[in-house]
Amino acid sequence: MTVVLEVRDLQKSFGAVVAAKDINVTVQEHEIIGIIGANGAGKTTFVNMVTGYLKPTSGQIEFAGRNIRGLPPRDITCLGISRSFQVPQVFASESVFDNLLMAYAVADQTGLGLLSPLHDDARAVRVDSHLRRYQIAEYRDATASTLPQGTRKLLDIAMASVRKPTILMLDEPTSGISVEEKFDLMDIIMEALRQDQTTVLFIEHDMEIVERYVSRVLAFYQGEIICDAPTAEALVDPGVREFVIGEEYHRTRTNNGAGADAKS
Amino acid sequence: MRYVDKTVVGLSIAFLVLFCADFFMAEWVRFIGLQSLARGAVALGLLVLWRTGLVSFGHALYFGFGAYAAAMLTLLDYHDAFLLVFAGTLAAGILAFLLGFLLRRYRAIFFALLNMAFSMILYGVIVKTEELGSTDGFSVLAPTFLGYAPKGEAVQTTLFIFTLVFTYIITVGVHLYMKTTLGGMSMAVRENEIRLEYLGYSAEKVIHVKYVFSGLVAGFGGAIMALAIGQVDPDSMANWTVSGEFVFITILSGIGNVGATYIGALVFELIRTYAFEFAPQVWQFILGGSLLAIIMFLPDGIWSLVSRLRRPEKVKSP
Amino acid sequence: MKNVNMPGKATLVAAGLAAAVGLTASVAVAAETVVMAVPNFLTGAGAPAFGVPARNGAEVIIEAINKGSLPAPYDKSGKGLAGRQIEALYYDESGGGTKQVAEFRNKVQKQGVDLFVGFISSGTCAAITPVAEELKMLTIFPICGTPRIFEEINKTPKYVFRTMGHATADGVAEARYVMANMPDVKGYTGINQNYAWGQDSWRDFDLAMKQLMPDVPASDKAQWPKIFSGQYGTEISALMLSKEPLVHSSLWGGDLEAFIFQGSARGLFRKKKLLFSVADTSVYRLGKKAPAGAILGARGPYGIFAANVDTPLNNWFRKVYSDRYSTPPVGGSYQAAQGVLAAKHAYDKAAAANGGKFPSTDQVIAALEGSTFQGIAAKVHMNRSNGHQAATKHMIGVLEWDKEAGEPIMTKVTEFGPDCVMPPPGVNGTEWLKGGMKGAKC
Amino acid sequence: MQELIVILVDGLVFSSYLFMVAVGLTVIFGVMKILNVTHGSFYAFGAYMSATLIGIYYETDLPEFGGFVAIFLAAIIIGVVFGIVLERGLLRFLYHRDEHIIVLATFAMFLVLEDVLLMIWGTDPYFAYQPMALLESVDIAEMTFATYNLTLIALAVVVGLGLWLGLTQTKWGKLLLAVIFDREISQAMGINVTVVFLVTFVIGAIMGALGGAYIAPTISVSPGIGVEVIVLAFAVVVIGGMGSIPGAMIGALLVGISRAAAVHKFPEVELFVIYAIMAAVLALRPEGLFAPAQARKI
Repeated sequence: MTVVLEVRDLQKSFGAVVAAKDINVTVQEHEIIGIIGANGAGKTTFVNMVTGYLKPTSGQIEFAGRNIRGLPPRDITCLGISRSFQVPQVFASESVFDNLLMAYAVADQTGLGLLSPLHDDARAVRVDSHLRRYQIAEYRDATASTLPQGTRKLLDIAMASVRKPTILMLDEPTSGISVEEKFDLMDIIMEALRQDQTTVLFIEHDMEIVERYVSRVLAFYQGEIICDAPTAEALVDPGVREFVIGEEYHRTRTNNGAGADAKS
Repeated sequence: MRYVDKTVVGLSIAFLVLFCADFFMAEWVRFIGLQSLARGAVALGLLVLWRTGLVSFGHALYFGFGAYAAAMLTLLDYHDAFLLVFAGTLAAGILAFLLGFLLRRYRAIFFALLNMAFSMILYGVIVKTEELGSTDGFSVLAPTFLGYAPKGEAVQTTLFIFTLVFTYIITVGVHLYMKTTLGGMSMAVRENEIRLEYLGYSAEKVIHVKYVFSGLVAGFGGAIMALAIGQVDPDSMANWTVSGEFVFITILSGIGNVGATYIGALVFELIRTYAFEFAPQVWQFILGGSLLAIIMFLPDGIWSLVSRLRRPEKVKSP
Repeated sequence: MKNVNMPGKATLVAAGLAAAVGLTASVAVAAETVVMAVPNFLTGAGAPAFGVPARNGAEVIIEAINKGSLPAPYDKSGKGLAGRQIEALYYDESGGGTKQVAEFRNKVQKQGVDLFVGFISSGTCAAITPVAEELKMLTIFPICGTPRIFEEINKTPKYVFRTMGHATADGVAEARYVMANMPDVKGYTGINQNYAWGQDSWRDFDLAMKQLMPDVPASDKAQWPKIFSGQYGTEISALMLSKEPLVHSSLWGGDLEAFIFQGSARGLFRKKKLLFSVADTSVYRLGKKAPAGAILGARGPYGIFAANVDTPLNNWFRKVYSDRYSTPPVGGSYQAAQGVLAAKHAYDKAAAANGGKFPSTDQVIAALEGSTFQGIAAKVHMNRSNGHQAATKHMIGVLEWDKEAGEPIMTKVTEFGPDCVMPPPGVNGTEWLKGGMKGAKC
Repeated sequence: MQELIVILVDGLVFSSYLFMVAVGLTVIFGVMKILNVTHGSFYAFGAYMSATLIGIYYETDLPEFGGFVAIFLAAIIIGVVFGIVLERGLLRFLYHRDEHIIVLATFAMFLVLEDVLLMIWGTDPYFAYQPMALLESVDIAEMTFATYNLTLIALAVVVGLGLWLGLTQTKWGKLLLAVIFDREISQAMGINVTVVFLVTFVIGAIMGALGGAYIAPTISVSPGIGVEVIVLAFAVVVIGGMGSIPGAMIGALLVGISRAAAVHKFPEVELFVIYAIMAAVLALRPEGLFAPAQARKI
């Protein structure tokens, strides 16, 4: 097993507010990691820092042995860390097909290659197979803004995975999804990613999802990681039970949908 | 491509029609046509920016810069149209490239206004330069074309062909460019920069490219205008109201098709000419009124008329 | 962006063309009239000061010509231009040189204009000159000031005439007046709008002063307010702090009036001697508020300077104009009227030479070149630039308020002959100034 | 020393002028995110109306200071009439369109109103110097200043503070801030955004008209005065930070003082001062005075 991501003493503060402190994480290849914690615990801040959306106040982020701290998102993406978003980031007024076509084109081309046609048949074929892999082929020609929440989430993740990234970070893939659909959704995602042996870190509130898909858990509380352990251990950890699962578990059961909508 | 590109065909036919028309057109019609081509070229640049989600209220900066660059060469006794227009275009392009590093950081109204600020600085510089005739500007002698020095009406006739050829090349070029990955990124920037960044490309780079292009064509339009009018002056080439006219034409034309910008420019010229002829006291009233009417009743510009002709369902708005 | 089908595009392009080409049909030249285009500022800041007075001045003369009711010396020459009625097209000069060139072409090629009498701004004239020559269109500039028209833009004009002295004459006349009336002035500064006319006016006055009064220093802090800015508080402070007692200004129209209101409220005109080169445009309007004691010019023997010229033509013009527009004619009115009279004079003279038949444009041009004709209040000598540039006498005086008459009047007026203020034929104005105004006959 | 004081006073007067010219624009942009070119028309119509009313007023032999009432009356009449007509008759149909389309619509409206102005008042200028003459002059550092111009400073301060307090301290102001913060949410919270917009636009229009109305006595009210103030107002608002009233004040001071210094020290550069500052501020502080749209929550 080789280390792909190593985060050391990561700090982030907005003025007086400390959003993250003493974050130390080591991620092995092909791991599936769940990130849990109450709202504002620092989960998204962590993802944002690793993917370059936020610049850490201090600390190290090493990816494949290279320090990527402070690089802009596009460079980190090119290096092999992609992400999806709690609020799906898609080209809203374009068709699902065109969304992915653009994703592939950007992934394929650099330099003068950018001046080759956006639409070519080979690429179209790959787009369509990608659509099938994420089981959204039926929406191929629908405008992104009209998609149901679940499908839009899938499209968002599909676009993120186009580059076959080494690491894929998913920010609450199931938020805003009704309890019934959650597992189908996660099955699709995980199956698709397994084919590329992608290392996955995803933020999740629903402990059942965590139990089912994740081998290891990072539990955040007030900007710190209070527990980093295999799932089984983590879920019985007193700290986690007190600060994370307690109300969280309850919350996801009852009003996950509403709660997430307010957030998105 | 599997199919023949209808827009290219359309542009080519329009090109041929106008090319032949040049020989029987009434002089004033040709003159209006010439101006429409020049202004249309500028609007084409704005169209590319618009598809990227940006509007500039200051492209008179590049229009005027191109015009003055070309005109100043004539003061140094260079008169070849190819040289002058090339110089004007290039000069504006370089300026756009430099300012682009700052401007690509802005969006929306801020982008629009920062452009205006720079255009007004150029305006001030020209007004302050008595050597260049300040607000009077100075006149530009009739150009030669690779040694051929036409006289009288032939000047306009030749210049029209000259302009027509280049605008045709530029327009087809833009149309094809729009179909490339880089061209397509206009959509990506307009729709969602964050996603584009996380797909691995810089939105600012995309904007910078488009911006330089818009500067180049604006400079081209300016240089052509300088030769067509035989005069450059800041008020009709670098003032903010001129930038307003370009946006006017862009909106008039709509985002639908690259060829539309020239039709938009023509319509603009005709409205202004007739308002001026029939209502000298209230031509601004008519100009403004027709612009309002377009905004209210033809939100996608006159091109949407064409689109409606062929398919009843409304075209997608930008 | 969708591919759009050909027919749609073709029809549209064709329609555009057809529309345009079709309009060529509208070129209608009525056989028995002379179509005279009369462009002046009808909108914008130029309108009240120059444009509208000029338009009105031209209108009064044109209608009298058509009626044949002009007094002497034009009373015997019958109705119209060489017997043909004038069909006048008044239109707006606003919008900058480019737009005016376009409009000029339209008027010529689309509306079949026979001659132009108009254009106020030097910028427009500079832009129009080459086109007028290219289109072989008789064009009379009654007003615009820049010497560059015949000194740089076209040294050998055929179709373009200017029927009043150019800006150089103003600067020279002003400087000569200062030399004669303020021999021991300690220095001079200026406030001129930051655009071509303002810059030229200051340069010419400055050059003339340096020749005539070499040891009188010019300020290095002459003021350059943005044109149409309307706010002069800071400039006025600066002027009041400056040590130079004389202030040269070519402000006109709204800017001038604003400057006068703001200046008199602060006693500027008690503290400094002002020299206004075109203030006549506002004196009647300002009435009592006009700064008495200021030195005034009107770019020649026009407006208020012609108030007491007792000739039938002038008395008639002042009366008709005042009755009709309820204000006395100002410089622009006189200058525009003079331009129309030039056409009248040229057409009639050419017709006479042509055995009474209506003359060709070339014959009209031949008749006007180098000729001398009677303006409203002064003789006009077309004896510069191959007979295309006029020279007239010039007048400078001091503005006072006449209590009895209840109107502004000119006092201490000095007249300068044409050859005293205008460079001799074939001499570039600026070089003439720099060279010490050789050959000036005063 | 004297020059320094004079520069300061001149600067303050011109800053106040700039502020009065710009504040209406910034109010409207702040709440409605509309860059309102017709602002120039408000200014011009305000000036003409004020000149007309003052003219009528001084025909009568009522007490002279009453002329000032005419000024504010003019501003209110123009502001209310144009504000309501334009917002209800034009803008409300455009709120869903791109912001630059709205800018262009107001530009078109401005062109139309320029000619309407001519139709109503003709091309001859109007004078209304009586109020300025009435207040005569005062001496500061052996320099005579027109008292009327100094009152402009007071007016600017009053208007500035008034708007700022009104915005931060009153219930209405808090509503506005809510709308500024998030149009949708405030709608959801039951704030009547339609009314808020109408009122804001009217206030902005009154401010624009007041600028013209109060300047009228110092100038010759003639065609073209509207177009001159537009770019000026844009520049000030942009320098200060769009939509911020303190910003407009800072911007006006920055430009006003620097311009005064330029006129006294290097008259040649007067023309550039404002745009140079504008470009410099934007170039050096892209996220500062001039904050771009914040990063979205992702």
